[in-house]
Amino acid sequence: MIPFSLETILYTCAIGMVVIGVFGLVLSNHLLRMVLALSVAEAGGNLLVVLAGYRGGAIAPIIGYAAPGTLMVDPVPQALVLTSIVIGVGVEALAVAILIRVYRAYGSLDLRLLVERMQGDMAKAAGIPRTTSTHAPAGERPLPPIPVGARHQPDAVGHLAPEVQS
Amino acid sequence: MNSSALAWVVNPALPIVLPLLAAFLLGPVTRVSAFVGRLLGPLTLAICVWLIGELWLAHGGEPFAVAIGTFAAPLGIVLYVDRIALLFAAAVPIFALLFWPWEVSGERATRESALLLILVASATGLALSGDIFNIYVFYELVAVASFGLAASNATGQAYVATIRYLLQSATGSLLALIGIAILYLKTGTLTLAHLAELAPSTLHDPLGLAAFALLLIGFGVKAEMFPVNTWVPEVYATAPARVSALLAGLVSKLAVLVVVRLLVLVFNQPEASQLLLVLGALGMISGELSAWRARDFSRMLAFSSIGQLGMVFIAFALPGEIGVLAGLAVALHHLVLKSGLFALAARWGGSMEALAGLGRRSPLAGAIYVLFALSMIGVPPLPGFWAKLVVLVALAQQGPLELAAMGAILVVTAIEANYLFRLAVVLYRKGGAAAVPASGVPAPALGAGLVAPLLCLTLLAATVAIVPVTEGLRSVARQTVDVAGYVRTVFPSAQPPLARKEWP
Amino acid sequence: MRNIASLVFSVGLAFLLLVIAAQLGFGHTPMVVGTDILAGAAQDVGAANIVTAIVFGYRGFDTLGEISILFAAATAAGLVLGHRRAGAADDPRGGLILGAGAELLFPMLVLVGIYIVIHGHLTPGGGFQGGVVLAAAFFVAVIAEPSKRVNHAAIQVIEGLAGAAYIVIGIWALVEDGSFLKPMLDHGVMGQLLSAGTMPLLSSAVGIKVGSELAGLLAHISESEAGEP
Amino acid sequence: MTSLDLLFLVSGLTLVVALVLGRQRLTAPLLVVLYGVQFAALIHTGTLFGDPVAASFGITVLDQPMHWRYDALSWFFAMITIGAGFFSAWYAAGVWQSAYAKGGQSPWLFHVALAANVFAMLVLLGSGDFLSLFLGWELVSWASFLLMALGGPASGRAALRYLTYAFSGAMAILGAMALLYTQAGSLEYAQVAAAIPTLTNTQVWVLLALFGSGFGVKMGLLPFHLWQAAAYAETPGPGSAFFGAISSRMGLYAIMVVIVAMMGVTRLANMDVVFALVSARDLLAWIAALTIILPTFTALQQHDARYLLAWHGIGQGGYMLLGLVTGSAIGTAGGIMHVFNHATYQAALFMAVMAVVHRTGTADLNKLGGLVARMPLSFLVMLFGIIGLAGLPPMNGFVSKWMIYSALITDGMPLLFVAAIVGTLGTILSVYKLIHNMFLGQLRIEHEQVREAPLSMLAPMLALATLIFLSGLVPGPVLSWVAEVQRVVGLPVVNYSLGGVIDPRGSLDMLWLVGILMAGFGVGALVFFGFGGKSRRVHQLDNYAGGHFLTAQVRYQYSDNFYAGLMHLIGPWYRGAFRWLEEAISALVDLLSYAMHWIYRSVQPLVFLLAATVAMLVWAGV
Amino acid sequence: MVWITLVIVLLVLVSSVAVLALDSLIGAAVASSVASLGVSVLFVIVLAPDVALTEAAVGAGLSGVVMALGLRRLGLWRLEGDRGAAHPLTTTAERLAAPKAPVEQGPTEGGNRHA
Repeated sequence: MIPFSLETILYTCAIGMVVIGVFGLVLSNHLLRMVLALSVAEAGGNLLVVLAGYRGGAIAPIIGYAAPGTLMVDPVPQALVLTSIVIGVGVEALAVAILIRVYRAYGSLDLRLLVERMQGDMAKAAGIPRTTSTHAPAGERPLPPIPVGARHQPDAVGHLAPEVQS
Repeated sequence: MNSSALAWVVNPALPIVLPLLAAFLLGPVTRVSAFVGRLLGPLTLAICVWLIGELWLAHGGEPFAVAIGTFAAPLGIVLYVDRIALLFAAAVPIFALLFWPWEVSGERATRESALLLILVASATGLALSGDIFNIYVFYELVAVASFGLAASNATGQAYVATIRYLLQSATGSLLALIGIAILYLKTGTLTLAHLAELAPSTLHDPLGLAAFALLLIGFGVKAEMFPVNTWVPEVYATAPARVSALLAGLVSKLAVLVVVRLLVLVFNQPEASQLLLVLGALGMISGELSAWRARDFSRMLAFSSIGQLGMVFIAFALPGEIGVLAGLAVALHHLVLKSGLFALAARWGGSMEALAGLGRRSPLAGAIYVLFALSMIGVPPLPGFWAKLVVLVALAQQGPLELAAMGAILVVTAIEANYLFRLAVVLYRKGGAAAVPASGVPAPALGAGLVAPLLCLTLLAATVAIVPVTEGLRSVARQTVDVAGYVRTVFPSAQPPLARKEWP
Repeated sequence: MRNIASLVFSVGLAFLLLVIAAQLGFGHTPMVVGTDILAGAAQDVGAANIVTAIVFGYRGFDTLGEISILFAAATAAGLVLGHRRAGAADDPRGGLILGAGAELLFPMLVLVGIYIVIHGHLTPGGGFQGGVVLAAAFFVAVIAEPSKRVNHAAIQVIEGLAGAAYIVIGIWALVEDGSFLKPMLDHGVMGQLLSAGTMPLLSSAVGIKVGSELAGLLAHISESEAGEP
Repeated sequence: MTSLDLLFLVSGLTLVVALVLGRQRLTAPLLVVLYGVQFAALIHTGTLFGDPVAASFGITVLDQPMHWRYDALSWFFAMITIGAGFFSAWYAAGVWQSAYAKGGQSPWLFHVALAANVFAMLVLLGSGDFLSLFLGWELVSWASFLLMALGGPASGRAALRYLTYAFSGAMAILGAMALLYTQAGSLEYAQVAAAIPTLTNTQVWVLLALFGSGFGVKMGLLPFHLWQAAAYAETPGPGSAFFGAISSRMGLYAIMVVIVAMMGVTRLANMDVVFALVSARDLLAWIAALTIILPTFTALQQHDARYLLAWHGIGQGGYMLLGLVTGSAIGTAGGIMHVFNHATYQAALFMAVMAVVHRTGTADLNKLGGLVARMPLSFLVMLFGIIGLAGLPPMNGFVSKWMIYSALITDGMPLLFVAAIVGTLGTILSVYKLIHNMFLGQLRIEHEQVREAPLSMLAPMLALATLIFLSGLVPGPVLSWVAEVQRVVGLPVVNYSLGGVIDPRGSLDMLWLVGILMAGFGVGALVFFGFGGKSRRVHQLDNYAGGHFLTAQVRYQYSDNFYAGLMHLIGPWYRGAFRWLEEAISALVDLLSYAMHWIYRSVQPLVFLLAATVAMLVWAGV
Repeated sequence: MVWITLVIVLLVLVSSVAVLALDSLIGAAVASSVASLGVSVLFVIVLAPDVALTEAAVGAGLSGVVMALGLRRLGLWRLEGDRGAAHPLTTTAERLAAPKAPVEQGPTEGGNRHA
């Protein structure tokens, strides 16, 4: 039985945020909303990491506020979370910057539409038909049907120069 | 390099921070003098190569650890230098020099160079760092730099591919962070050596495996591991070929190196290896089969690199020295090969049908492609054969699962041979359109033309000197699997520096 | 289909994470490294705020990577967004209240930011938080007066030099005492402003860098042409 | 510097010369001379009757030594290889290569490819352990690919198909090597041979299946034969003669080294399939028998002379394997000797066909006919060749086939004997179709001016024809080599005489046989020319029938749709006998790759990430 | 203490659900800012003042500003709901309510403009 304590609530909150964020990431079709969901999930993850260092009845890890020797919480996870928060915001800002260009290129942020357009453009840039890469094998089957017992094609001996004198 | 005046040069932190310094100063310096600004990056990379050489010479390849800021190992961050780390750390600046963006100019050049320098710094950090969270930070740094570089083609599809890559990578990193939190909650430390020490008592249980799974998902994104590698084909097809070369050749290998460190030091248990083996086999099969279907050169290369990395994972999943040896062989072979092939793709991007007759028009490129293809599918006496042989022999000595993986490797290689030489036959087909492939590929820079021949020469040199190469790799592998040596190097004192303290 | 699958998987993920958390045991985690840091931070670094001591002392290397990430993000954003075409539409300038608020807010925010930065080793806060506040200060002005341009050259130079300063301090320690980012200078009296050796320097370098980077980032986003393609 | 080094050196030198000087037209004769020098170097090794010779070089990678050595077996195959290379180069050296160049192709590439093939085969034949075996195997495969891909698009497709088959086979061999290494702890022939008796039958079955399919691909055994005919037939000019003569026999060499010598026929005979219906040896024997019958009857319905010969090449391989698996002295001797005989007449036949193609520009059996008066010498060569191919006296094919038949009968395998006879029946029918449609019957008006093949082509053809006849007349020398091979491989040694074999259960002396035959011919000739010699030579197009004058335009003698009734009879079951299997496999690959490709095109890949995470966590058992 | 925490946790969870559920992207952005503000309060509760300060400044302030700017740049700066941007969460609910909900003509009006 999980006790109804501060840690329980906080862990539930952190995990809930992570799961809600991931759920939004997976389910959403709108890129901006996916970015928002990502930031929510990251906040949950950070909370989880900070909780790793928390213990009841201690004080914040700052010397001078309480008598020396007072129990302090583990400062290391807090330092880690400082880093990861800043990382998160950096990635988020970069994502927004890219989103602006995506919107300017395709006029939409709907993932389904964008993937369609992107794959079409990739095929166009590569100079291959749009659909072949899924609906038809590349070139021939690995073992193309070969003229077993068929009449020989003219090109088979085309390179042999006929020397019929006249 | 024993003159005490310059003794401080022998420090693993320098090859990490110097590129960062150069990246920071690139903007201001370019404002002062554009010429110096253009030279700054390559110079820094050259200096990094020299520094890493000094690191090797100073200790003769023996492992040693350096604590940042004299904070002893478990408290602060420790850099661990051994042969495998130096091997990959040396590869980083060299390949960055090979794929330096010479052809770009102006503000773009400054920014791309800065991003590339940051990529170099963080990749070197991945190779050298001995602290799990520090590795996480460098991994994120690699990710952000690669986002910028992947989008640098400035086309719509490049942006879409990049944003999907970004979302996938960020989600993976979040899971990896949770994994690190689990590790810290169970052991209370972040130093790899300390984790290795505490692992047998604390981490060999379902929770430890869960942490490994989360970390694997996180680091697997860059390592092109099976379920999280869907970004690979679209990014490699839309990014500049030199960026694709770096991502496929270099960055993926460093992510693999991180996974290997974790597997060897911390999660040294059969279940973890099994997980890696299964994922690797799935990745290999899916990659090669999709590559058989791809119709343009760069996407074919992307899929085949997924397949090759699957084989790398299979190899590293094998226990003991032989596994690390096999994995190293395949990984280094793929590093050289895929970079060279992408260097060719700088010219050959686009539909394969458009490449008809290219082999007759430019014989050198055609010959290089054929040689790479031969080595890729493992034709003796090229190095690829030896790598594959080691993997197969190592697999054959294990249980039924490994035997199945061996069979998969054999079947998949036949398919690989089919699609690689289907292109070779096209290349040497008579006639063909004289037009260059119609794709947005910019003309290769003067440097790019030399890269493929250079790597081809490397391959041939390895073919000739196969015996010393294999012996060297074996010594590297032996050093890598020596967990006790790792711990001893980081904690010279006999007994563990810190006991596990429960909160009163 | 996708909805159902993702719903199922998300519920599964929630359940599994909860199980993991339950097995980890709430609040009874081992303090292996933390204890020693709490014990030794005062002597090792001499900062009252132990978190800052870790950020700039024990784990200064992570911090370096962190500011590099911000730098990389800013550079990448600049690379992606590129330069503003001449004559691209501006946003409507914020109203009178926002303008006046900006006039009023700017010096206060700058002061607060500087305070947070340089007191990082004593009180909660430090380079990042202060840097963010500084960036916000500059940015309020931009919001209030969108036609006002941020001087990117200056920002680039400032952030470059600030970042370089962090590394140079580290390398100086390396050359002097043979260890990168070793805290130099003497620790002084704990609790005073000028204590904890080089830490305030590192903190302010980070503060300036973060502030300028974020300002540049936001300016890039806000100056990019309006989204209507 | 042993004599083996010298052989490799000369062979490599040939390749280098072809590579560097090959663009000059005068280099071709030099190459022919160099092949002769290789032959001399091979003789100089003296490994046939002497002791094996090891090469002085060799490397050790990962504790696995690679070294090369020659013994009588290698000598026998190397002799055929160099001979085939010699005759092919000779044939190509003159008019053919200028015509080839006129066709827009590069003779240089042809000579390089030929020299590379010979070199690669010599390396393979010298293998002293499994690593060098695999190395040589791959070298041979890729050299053959090079020579096959030289032609037009058709040959490109055929070569790619060959490549897929050959590389799959190579992968099977590699897997077998890995398994073998785990059992024997080494890849040396000696250790492996010592370790194999300790293996369980199951393990040997697995090894047999992998090695057998790997080697069988190159040999063209069923069901791996589909690539061969097209690949060999589309190879330009004398290249197809070279391939038909020796290339696929490399598979036989490997089978002799690994399966016959190491596993041993008796071991195979003792390995029963479940319910002990057939043993592994019977399995091989029946595969060989099917390999004789099906391709031969497929050859029967070819319309292209080159395809017809190529299909026969597959069928004759079956005879060799059949002779080997009998395990008796005479049978194995017949199988091994058939390698030599087949090389001679197959090369001669291909050369004759190529001569006709050179003159008339087509190999289509429905567009030829009546060339006997135009190209009498080519006709003679083809006559000798088909007599040998059909296994009729007095040519050499008869000797080896007779030995195989007698072994089958005396060793109590009547069903296999019947199968072999059926195969020979098909052979006789189809070779008659070949020579009839090309040389006999009505001359085409457009071929009236056709002249005899140029001397540069005739000379090697005639030389080969002489060889066919002589080795049929006095098989003793060849049998002495075969006996040496048997001794090396560890088979019972055949007891031979100058004119044939001496066996209590029935000897064979070709000298007597040919003498009687010639006497019969002499009598017949005497009767024909002496008494009833009323014949008068008329022009070939000057024909009457029932008092009617037949103009050349009238096709009064049909050559196409040959054997219509027989085709109608056997048509349904040989058509694409195994193509169904191949199609199914490639369709499976297609389907799988479609599924895999779908993963990488999904709109929302994060679903996979989430699913994988959940799955892995569940698997971790939290 | 526990009850305060509980209230804040509920607030946080509700607002993070709102991030997915709200039609208006502005609303979603604001909701995410509120969520991270609540998280920063939770950080204070778990004795992490530095983290709390950072989360408040970065998570609530900065990322909110970034989002707002992004919305303006994207031309999505409008309060009424954006159907294309509407999260499947809500659209599924609507589909349950009214089967004829116009969900399936997927893309945003921007996409339509370019279709």
